[in-house]
Amino acid sequence: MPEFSGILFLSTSLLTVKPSCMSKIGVFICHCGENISATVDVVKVAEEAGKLEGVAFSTDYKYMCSDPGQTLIKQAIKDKGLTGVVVAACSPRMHEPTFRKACAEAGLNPYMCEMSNLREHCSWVHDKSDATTQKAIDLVRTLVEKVKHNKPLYNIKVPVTKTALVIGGGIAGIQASLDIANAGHKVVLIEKDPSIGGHMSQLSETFPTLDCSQCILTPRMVEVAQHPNITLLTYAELEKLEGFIGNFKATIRKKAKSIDEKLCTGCGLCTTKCPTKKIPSEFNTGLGFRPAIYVPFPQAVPNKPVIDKLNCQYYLKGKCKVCEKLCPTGAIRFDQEDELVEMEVGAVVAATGFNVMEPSGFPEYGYGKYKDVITGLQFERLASASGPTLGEIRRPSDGKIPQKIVFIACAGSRDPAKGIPYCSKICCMYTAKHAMLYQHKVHGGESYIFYMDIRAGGKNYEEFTRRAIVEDEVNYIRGRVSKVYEENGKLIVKGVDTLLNAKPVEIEADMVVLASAAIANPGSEELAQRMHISYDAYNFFSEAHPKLKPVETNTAGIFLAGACQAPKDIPETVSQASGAAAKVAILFSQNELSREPVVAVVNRSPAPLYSTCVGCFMCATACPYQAISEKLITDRKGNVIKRVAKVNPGLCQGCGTCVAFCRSKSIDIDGYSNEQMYSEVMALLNND
Amino acid sequence: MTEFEPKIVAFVCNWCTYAGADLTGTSRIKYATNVKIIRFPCTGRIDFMLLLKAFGEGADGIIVSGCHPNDCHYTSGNFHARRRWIMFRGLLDMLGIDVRRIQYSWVSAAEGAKWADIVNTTVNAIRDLGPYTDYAKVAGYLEKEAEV
Amino acid sequence: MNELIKKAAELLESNVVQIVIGYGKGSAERTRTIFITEASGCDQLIFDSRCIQNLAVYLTKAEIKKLGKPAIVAPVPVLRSILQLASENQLTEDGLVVLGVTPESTLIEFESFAAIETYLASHKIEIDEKYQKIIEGIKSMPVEERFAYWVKELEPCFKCYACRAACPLCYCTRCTVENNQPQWIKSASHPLGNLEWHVMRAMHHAGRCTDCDACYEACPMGIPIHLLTKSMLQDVTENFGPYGPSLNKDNTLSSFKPEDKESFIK
Amino acid sequence: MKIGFYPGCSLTGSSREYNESLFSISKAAGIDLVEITDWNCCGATAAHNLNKELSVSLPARNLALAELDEMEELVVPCAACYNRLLMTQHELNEDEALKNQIAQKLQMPLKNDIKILNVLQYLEKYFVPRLDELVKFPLAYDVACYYGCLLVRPNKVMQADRWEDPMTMDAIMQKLGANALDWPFKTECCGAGFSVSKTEIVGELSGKIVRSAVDRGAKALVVACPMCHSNLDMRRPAIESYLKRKVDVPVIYITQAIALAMGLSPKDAGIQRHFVPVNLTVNR
Repeated sequence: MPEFSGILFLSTSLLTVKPSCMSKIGVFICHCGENISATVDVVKVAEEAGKLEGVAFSTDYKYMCSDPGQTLIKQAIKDKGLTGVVVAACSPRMHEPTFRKACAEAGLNPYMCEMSNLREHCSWVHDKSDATTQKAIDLVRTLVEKVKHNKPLYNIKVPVTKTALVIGGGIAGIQASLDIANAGHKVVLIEKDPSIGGHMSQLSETFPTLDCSQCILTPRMVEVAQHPNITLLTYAELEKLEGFIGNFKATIRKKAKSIDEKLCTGCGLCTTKCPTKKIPSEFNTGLGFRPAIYVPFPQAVPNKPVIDKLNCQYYLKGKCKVCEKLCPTGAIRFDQEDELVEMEVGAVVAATGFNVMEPSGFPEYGYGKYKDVITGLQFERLASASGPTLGEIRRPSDGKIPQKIVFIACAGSRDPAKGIPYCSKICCMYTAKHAMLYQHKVHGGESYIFYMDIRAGGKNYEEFTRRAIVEDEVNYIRGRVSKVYEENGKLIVKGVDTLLNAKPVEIEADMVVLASAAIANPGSEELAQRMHISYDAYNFFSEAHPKLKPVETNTAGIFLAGACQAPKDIPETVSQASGAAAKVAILFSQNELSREPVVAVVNRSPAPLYSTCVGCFMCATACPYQAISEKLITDRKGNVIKRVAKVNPGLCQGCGTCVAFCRSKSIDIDGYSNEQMYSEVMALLNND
Repeated sequence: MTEFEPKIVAFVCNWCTYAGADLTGTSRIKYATNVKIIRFPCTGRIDFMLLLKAFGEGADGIIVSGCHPNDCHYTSGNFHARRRWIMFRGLLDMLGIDVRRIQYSWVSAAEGAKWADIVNTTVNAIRDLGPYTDYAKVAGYLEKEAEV
Repeated sequence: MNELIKKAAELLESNVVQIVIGYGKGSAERTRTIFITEASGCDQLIFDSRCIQNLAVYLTKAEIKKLGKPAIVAPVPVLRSILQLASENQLTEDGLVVLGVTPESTLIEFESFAAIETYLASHKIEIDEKYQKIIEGIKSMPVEERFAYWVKELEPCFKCYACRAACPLCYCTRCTVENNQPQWIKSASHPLGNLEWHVMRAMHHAGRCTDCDACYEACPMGIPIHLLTKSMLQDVTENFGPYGPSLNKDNTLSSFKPEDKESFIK
Repeated sequence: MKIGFYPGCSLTGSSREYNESLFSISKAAGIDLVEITDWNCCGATAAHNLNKELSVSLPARNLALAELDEMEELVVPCAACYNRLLMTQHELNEDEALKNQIAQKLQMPLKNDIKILNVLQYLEKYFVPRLDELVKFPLAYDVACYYGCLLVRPNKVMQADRWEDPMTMDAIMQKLGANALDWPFKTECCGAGFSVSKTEIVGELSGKIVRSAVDRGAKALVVACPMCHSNLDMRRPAIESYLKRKVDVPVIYITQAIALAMGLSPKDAGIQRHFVPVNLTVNR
């Protein structure tokens, strides 16, 4: 990890003594048109401010933020040789950057400028009175005293490693990787499964166009594999992530595939001869089987097998090795072990996707008990031309074509009793699609959809569901299903039709499909903790701002793409992935990053003390960013003299929790230092 | 004799309460002039010693306010602050320093009206309690004033 | 007792440690701290109920550290301090030999800090009923009366800082009272300065204090400052659950739980 | 061992056999059930439809009396009584002010922390661990365990094991040697209070329950609620007229099943009190 000793030294400079008699502060009172001057006697405030010790110049003006206003400030800085500036105007949250920039342009360090909030916190909330003017004077005095203790600060420069780590090889990760790679940057894409493709590769057709999912996806998968800027690591997971924006160090666990990938040609002979054949296929959601040495699906990328150690005869019993004997290139490696690879990356895109709720939490629907009650994802496999039935809709129990099928929307979703109060967003659309596909494939079949609401917001979505109802004659029943049970080989679906007199309905179905809720991937909580990003109550990753920062996380340099943030459909996932990629490209467009220098600093002093820090490291426990670590102070021979805390300015976000916690006041924070805050309190209360 | 006007300092975090107080302004909701705000990056930054100094310098009341639990811009500064306040409040109470004079609150950036309400109720409460003469005596203010 | 003397002598003789910190005979009936550097001096060691000084305070003192690796005679209060100091990174396992003594004066050797933690699990901090009553009494006074009580109690304080010097957990190289940029606490023994000093001292011990009473024992004016830390100890237990020093670094104030409860935040 | 006991009206009237069998098995297991002194109506369905305050005051009085009797646990066999008592305890614990107000009304202290057990919880705690020793004559036939609604809903308060497909009674029946059938009507509505006003609805709803059990080969329906029992047993004529066939499957209380398996006399279990005769041959 890069060291920032140079910066540390600058900001820990011990030359803090700055007698106020040497200060030359300029105070600029803004009328804000009449916004301030209507209730505050701005002339009097300027006059009183002018009397304060250390104030060299004080004036008022109609619009300080206007060009002439800013020129007034710049001119005063130059003419009077101001060492600090207080602009008393609106909220600093509004115009602090404006005035700091103006100061910088006039040659004054921007961090020597502070704002006093006379508008939002004074003129707008009080009536015109002496008390209001007095409060304004108090507020200005407080900031004048603060500025006296300000010191020049310099934005922190952080180098950028221009390689992105993309976690997850579904459509989100694929899109993000391709976009970043096409912008000319290196990408490492890791995927926990043996192939990229994710859930999209399992889908039959996609709404609202009914084009084949694999047909549009596989070219992109191949593009990823062949892209010169992308390093693809499948069967790999993130083990550890350290560091900070531009400078992460990622440790990747490459799980043992038991195959030498360089030698393997992907001929597939091993997979056809493996004696263990009856392992439920993950790709086919348990509706088909795969051998112990397997490629998850024919179009897999990379198209090379892995050995499933938990099911392989050799790993289980020490005997077999059929694949090894047969392999024409001798690529089987039973002794292969997991490998940990460390790499430096500048940005991370989390694109780990989602999962569907195992509807075992629904004894009333009989999933797991009745074979012909399946999930939507299983239906996708049944409807897929590459699926276990080659695209024919057949019952898992007896292979018969169901003549009557019931779809239950919101199986889990929007149901606080099942722990999922949110809407899974994709189910309305895919259920309509399922019913349509069924109607297209089973002529004369009857389909029913029990729904709560039809949520078809999206381009051509409403038209799509209408088509299902009008053209394909899918029966939509607005109501919930209370129970599914088997009687005489039929699945009896008991529900209610809440329209038309709220009648109870019973349907004798041949098959039931549950639109089971989209949930966070298992392990996403741990992954979030490993990356130090926050996650919500349902373990979906949290964006930095629900509206204005939907692809950023609260940890700078880590971005989100796809359903790991919340359930979403393909177009939305792809948009977000491209958004995340754009964010990464913006980050990588610079060689160095510049950050506000509001960071904590542990003091240093001359030998023999070196620092007043006694190294209790309680600040390190309190720090929300793991920004505090141990620093050993050594003599010339390398003997440790003292162990003290050290703040990594790249990680520190400037909350100051450590400062308030430090008993010996050995940590301070630039911009809100002990001296600054102390003098503010003193000044605010001493108005006589 | 004029009515007692309490001096009240508000220690607030930049991201929630300061922004909430900005919203009070933008919404033109009126409140008493007695409360003056000092901006901190986070409630986690608010040193208990500063509260003590405020009383020492003649404050009659104090408001401490930040982001609601789970809303902290820095994820956990307010949680740390809450523990610190729990302990500090207990200690002050043991010492007979009037804890009614410190109002703690969570005010988000969207709660402009709540901020006005906190200010007004606190000002009224402190007005009812009267000037903090007990503390001023210890701080030596009364003698100073007598000398003048 | 012989056991302790024998073990201490052995440690010095074999040069495993260079100094033994223990209790010896003081003037009149009192005991005092003794520092032994020669095996032959070990027979001065005593241990009985009069031995109440918290010897752990010496472990972080530069003057003692200079003398080499110490062995320390450690009854329960000292063990608590050692554990707390260890959790605050002030002690290392290989930098110290702990000669534990039970209330029955038998020697227990501790292989590790973890072993001390296990031992202390059955010696939880409990505030004397006598003190509980006093604290309750103070807390039941009207607020003005309580304030007056403390102002009066703190009045004799002349800031000798004996309380700080006696406390094993006051190991900072520069105390905040010595900080003059800004001058957090006025150095004169003015009533406000006294109050501020004692508030700060107590707050800095929140969730750390192991209730050894060394501060009170050291105070030449007999100010009951230990009541403040005891009251806070009660607060910790009440608000955050059972408390005792532990190797777990989650100190009361440097850690939190999202579900922490309070009743005073609007 | 002494445990508190709240009978409620049914156990002293229409479901006396529930009471008799519960006391018989408890006595045989050495457990002394002590009735709350001066207990009153739980409010049943009437109170909480009409008067909120009354609907909590009535159960609260029973809880306060149980506290005065120094009971730590309280067995409430009637599912409706259990539901009312537990709901009240929950509501008062959620609302401190209401609790104080009710306690004041009752002029009795109310800690409101007594552990309320329904019959299944009681059996699980005190019988299940000892069933191997207590069961003398295993019941070797297929049964359908019917839970109804009151023991499982609202789930947030009742905390039943799996409220859509509860298993506690099934597990007990398995332990008694019976084969508890997997059937879909465990928690379907029996018609409840329509028993009196609209018997034909009970005929239909309970009819479907009985039919499902019989069609799956059940030799008995097992219940733990007097309301369920009366609908499935006493309303058999209505059921038969809905099903248009004769159905003679008996309905027994879980406590009766245990009594039979323990080898207690059928009279002690109150078997003779049913409308649909019980002719279960125990493997003697």
